[in-house]
Amino acid sequence: MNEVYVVTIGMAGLLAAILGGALPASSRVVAAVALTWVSCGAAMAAAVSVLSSDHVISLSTTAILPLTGVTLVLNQLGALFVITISVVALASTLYWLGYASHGLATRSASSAMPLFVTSMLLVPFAASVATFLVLWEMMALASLVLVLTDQSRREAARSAAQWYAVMTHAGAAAILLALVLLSAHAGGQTFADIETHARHLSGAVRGTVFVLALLGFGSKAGAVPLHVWLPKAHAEAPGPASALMSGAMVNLGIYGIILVGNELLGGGPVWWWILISLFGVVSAIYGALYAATSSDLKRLLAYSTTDNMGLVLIALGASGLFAAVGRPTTAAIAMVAALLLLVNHSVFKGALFLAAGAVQVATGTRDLDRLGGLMRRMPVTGVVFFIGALSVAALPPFNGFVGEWLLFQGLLHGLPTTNTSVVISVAVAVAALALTGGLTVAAFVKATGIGFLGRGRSVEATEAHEAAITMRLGAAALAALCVVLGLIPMLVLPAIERAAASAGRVNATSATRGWISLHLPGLRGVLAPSLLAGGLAIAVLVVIVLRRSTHRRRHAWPAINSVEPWGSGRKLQTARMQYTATSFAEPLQRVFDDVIRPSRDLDVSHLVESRYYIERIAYHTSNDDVIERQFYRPFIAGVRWWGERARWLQNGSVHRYLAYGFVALVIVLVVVA
Amino acid sequence: MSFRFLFQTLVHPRNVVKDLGDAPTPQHTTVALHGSLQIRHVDAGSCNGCELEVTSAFAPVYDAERFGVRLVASPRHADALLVTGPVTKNMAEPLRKTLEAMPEPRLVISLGDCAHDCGIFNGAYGVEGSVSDVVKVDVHIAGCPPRPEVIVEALRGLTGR
Amino acid sequence: MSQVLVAISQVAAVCVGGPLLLGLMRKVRSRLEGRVGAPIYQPLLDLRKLFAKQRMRPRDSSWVFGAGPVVLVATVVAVTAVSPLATTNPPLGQSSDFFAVVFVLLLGSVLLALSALDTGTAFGGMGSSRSMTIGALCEPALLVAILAMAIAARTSNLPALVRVGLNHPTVIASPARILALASFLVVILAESGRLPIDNPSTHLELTMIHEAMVLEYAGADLGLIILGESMRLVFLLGLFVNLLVPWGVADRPGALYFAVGLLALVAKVAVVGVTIAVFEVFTAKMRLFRLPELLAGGFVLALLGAVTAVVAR
Amino acid sequence: MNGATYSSLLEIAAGLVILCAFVTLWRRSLLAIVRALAVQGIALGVVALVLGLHRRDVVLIVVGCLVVVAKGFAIPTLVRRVLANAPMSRETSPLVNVPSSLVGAGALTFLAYGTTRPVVALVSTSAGRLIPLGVATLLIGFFSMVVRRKAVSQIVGLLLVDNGIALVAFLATAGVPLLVELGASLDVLLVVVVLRVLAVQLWSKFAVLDLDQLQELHD
Repeated sequence: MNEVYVVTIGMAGLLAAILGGALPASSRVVAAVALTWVSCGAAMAAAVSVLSSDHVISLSTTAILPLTGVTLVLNQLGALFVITISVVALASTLYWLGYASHGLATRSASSAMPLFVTSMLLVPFAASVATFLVLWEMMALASLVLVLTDQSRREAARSAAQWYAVMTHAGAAAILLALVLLSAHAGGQTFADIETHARHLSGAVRGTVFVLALLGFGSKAGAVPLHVWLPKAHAEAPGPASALMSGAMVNLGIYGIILVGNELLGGGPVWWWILISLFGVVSAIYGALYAATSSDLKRLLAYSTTDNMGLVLIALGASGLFAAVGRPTTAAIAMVAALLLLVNHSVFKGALFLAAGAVQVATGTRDLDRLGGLMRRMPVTGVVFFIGALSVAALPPFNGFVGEWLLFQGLLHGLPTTNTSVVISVAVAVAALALTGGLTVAAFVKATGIGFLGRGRSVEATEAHEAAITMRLGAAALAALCVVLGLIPMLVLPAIERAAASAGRVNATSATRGWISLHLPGLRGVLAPSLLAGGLAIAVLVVIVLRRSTHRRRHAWPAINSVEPWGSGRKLQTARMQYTATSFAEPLQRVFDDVIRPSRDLDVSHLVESRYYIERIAYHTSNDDVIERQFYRPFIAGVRWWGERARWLQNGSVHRYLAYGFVALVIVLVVVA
Repeated sequence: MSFRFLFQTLVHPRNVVKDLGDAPTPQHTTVALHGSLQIRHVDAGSCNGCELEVTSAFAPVYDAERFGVRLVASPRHADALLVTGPVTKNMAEPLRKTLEAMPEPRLVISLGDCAHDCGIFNGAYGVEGSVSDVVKVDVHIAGCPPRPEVIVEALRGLTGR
Repeated sequence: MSQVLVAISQVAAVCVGGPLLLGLMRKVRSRLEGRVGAPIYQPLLDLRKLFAKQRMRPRDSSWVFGAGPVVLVATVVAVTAVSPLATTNPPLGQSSDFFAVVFVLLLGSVLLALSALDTGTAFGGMGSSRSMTIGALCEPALLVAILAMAIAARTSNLPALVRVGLNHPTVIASPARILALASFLVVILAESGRLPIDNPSTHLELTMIHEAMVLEYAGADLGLIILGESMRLVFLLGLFVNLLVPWGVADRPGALYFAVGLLALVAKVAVVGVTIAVFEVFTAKMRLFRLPELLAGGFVLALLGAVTAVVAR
Repeated sequence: MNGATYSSLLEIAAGLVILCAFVTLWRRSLLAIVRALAVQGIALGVVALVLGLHRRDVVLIVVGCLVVVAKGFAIPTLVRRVLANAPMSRETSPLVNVPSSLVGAGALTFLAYGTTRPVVALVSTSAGRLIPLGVATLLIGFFSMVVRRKAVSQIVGLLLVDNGIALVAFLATAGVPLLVELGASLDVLLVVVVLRVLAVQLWSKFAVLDLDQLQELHD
């Protein structure tokens, strides 16, 4: 049975990629999507069978990769990731059917998309260093092709792809180094070998491996300061691809950290987890801050991904810290919270990116300052975005809330310990969490309110049309899942607990209990999301009925009058007078001026006749990523300077090249001698 | 500020014209206001004499608020539109818009002689006409400017208190 | 059955008490300004009239505009039903969690901010932006304050937090609780748009925060918003007083205890309300960009509370 | 005085000390800052008094009374006199803005908490657990001397440091010897007097009390 699953996933994916590249334009997307679905279905079946039983799927063959062979094992942790990825992939590929006509039906895209999905599905299966690295690289390359889809139309896409390529390969190099170091010291390249030997390694080796892996995987997960590629690539990738990248691929960054930190190395000293928490704190605040001040819809979503991964890292770090100081119950809760946050994030961020993609297709812009009024023009997309926004803002009764509640409970019950460093880092984490929460709410009120409500700020927005039916279906499916998981998180909690137990070596299988209300055994904390939502629904109904009943039929006027908005009686009132995303974020931006350091240009030109009359005022403000500006750009400039210096080495003269070879040979000989 | 003063003002308000007589019989019975009247004030071109008296009617001495009358910031929140002055050409359109922006049931109160017949501004080049030329007036409060007692009296006639 | 009655009577009390508290605070204010002032029940009269009036909506608004007021009231009603206001044993008391309550209330604020943006006017956007800014800065203070109290009580369950105060008065006198509650009070004032954060009786649009968001509402919608906001104020103040001076709240079943608890709640909230009103008369509104100082202060108070909670254990 | 009352009184008084330290960073009006300082002095005295009553230590009670008089009333009055000469008694533009310095002070509190952990473990009385608050007060005092511009703020910072040291001393041991505490307080008093004289001189010469502007004397 094991072989059937794995072979189906791989073969269907491969076939989809081939057909996507070979078939004519009319049928290639449909064929690719259908086969990708087969692949996803098989993956889900495999994952469900692993999660519902105690044994793992394992398979190894030497037929595919020369020298090392392929080793595939799916444990409970991997299974959780596989399910999450396939859910997002199913929705995104369905959406792709409708999106394809907007520039995503090219041979390269139709071939890369199934390849991307399949490699993501298979990464959690990988159980040897070589297999893992090959699949990881496949995933990176396929997604790179997808980011490049729009490059002919937009310069920004090319630059984003460049950043992505460099960062992802730097990350891959770190991962490669970490895994190779590990396998060299452990004396075996399958994960099972490593796992048995890793605990006997010296602290220095383990620490080095951990830090390298954290850097490599952290960059994939968008942890600050390795995040710079993420807001570019996720924003520039076409709709379904950015949903897959933000909803599924970043998960694998976290998977990698758990894989190396918890599974392969089997946990570690306190400083590891403090480091993770620190990454998390910085990412969460930084991401939330930029999401709150960004006025590009998809860039905002991408920064929010960084923010959410920060929360996951905080939860992971807290779990490790609690485990290290001997508090298994809270460690388990924090681990479950981390995975729940991750799963929820995939669902709502997938929905949000799909909705944003639909907006981009309908209006041709992602600039919030040019959008508005889309809730009426694109009702389904609008509602999807609305639900996604409330979910990411962690508002009940949507799914984001449950994860944050669990995390708060874990931190609250874990906080009073005697270990000072734990107390301090957890307290800092709580403060960061709280700050992030408020900023995220502001960011998504802005995105929803400016983008979808009010009146359209440009012709494109006022003439937008609802997306194709498959696009709506794909996005709506994920939005529906947001609601379902918000009301009944117990649907996934058992699976998550099993995964957490397999990952964290903690007894997480009974971290939470209950069907209608969520109990934390051993601790006093209960949450009843469905009852809460039920009460809310009843209250809403009662209020609506009351409001309706106030209108008497004898009244000579209609119950509700649709009028021009009140503009203090002024004669001209246009949509441009509304607040824009930039103005909405201005107060927050001003509060955090010292952190973001936006650049502002105010250019006033006076009339020639008199300085007291102004001819034109130009105000320009931009808040590009401060880390990119302060660290990466100077670094790149430095590298470029050295590059320029090094050019004289290479002037095309054959003699000079031969001379280099000769000098090198001599040096080698001297060294050897 | 002493606590004694604080207590005294809390219990016995001073400076107030206490007795403004019994509540007059309601003048306008078509609208059920139930003792609550929110007013949006529009100055359609007044000399500001009426504004002074309106301010005075809501200030401590006359305190129209104790009869359930309040000035509000948006016509959406208002039951009555209080217009002062002759309607100038520039204010005619905003006045209409303000009335349109009010929810039913709504009233228009014109205040002061100018609002009624343009007063000394009658026939001036910038004047469009009296308030009733622009919107339908329900209640008129006469005077140039009307005394605060008269204003309060008229408003009490509307709230019925 | 009795639990349903408890829920209904708590909601009814807050529903009537909200407007009355508003009237009381206005009365105190007028008296201190040397006026007689409207009767305390005036807001109830206003509401009765508003509910009989026509509703209005801007031409280009969507369903969100109509949903805002409804959700605002519904969220307050939902949390009022399950919170320990008059009794420490409210319905679903097990799952009446402080974090959950705060996030449900936040849902109401968010919907209101969204519906203000839905009006398509400059003022709506301005109010929404400002209130979201303040909300974003309040949130850290609020959550850390809750955490500080929850650490000391070892749970974030609301009835348990109140009961801890009843059973161990020293918990209330601990710096953790006091600091956290001080921070909570700052947040309450900020979230319900009172001075010195926001002036609820301003007529000048450019100085508005909360009022700017509701400029577009008329009739029953406006009534719902006024009702919801005042209910939220009473609810939050009720929580505040029960965490500060829990005495009087019904700690055992029985209609008599419940009635006493309700009376005690009314008295306590009234005292706090009058105090706030007196304070407001002598305070000027802060500049918008000075607010971060106040809220950062609130945050630091809460953080200190959390630190002392951990230190004291 | 039973155990619970004792420890909660102690906690409140110590909490008040650090709270006042925060208030000095929070408020801009120098008068309000000095008022906070006075409250802090009284709270510090109360800490000593409570400890003294609890341990039935007459010397400590005397010290407590002296602290209340000196730090709650004498020193603040002197500082207020300095202010009486300065018309603009507001800390208008500190080097670090108010929200950031508040958050910074919060971080310093954490730092104090972290670094004093071994000491706390050593003392192991209910008073000893509050030592971090004293250290935090000290750090905040230093911090406020660094980021504030006005001469009075600098004095306040110094006094905060002194109060922090005193709090730690009270909490950590059975009480500082009377002489030491008096000596320290006298030192501070002396400094205040000197600064006051200096401030008066400054004011009469340059009509500013802003230390940054003293740099110009350098040229």
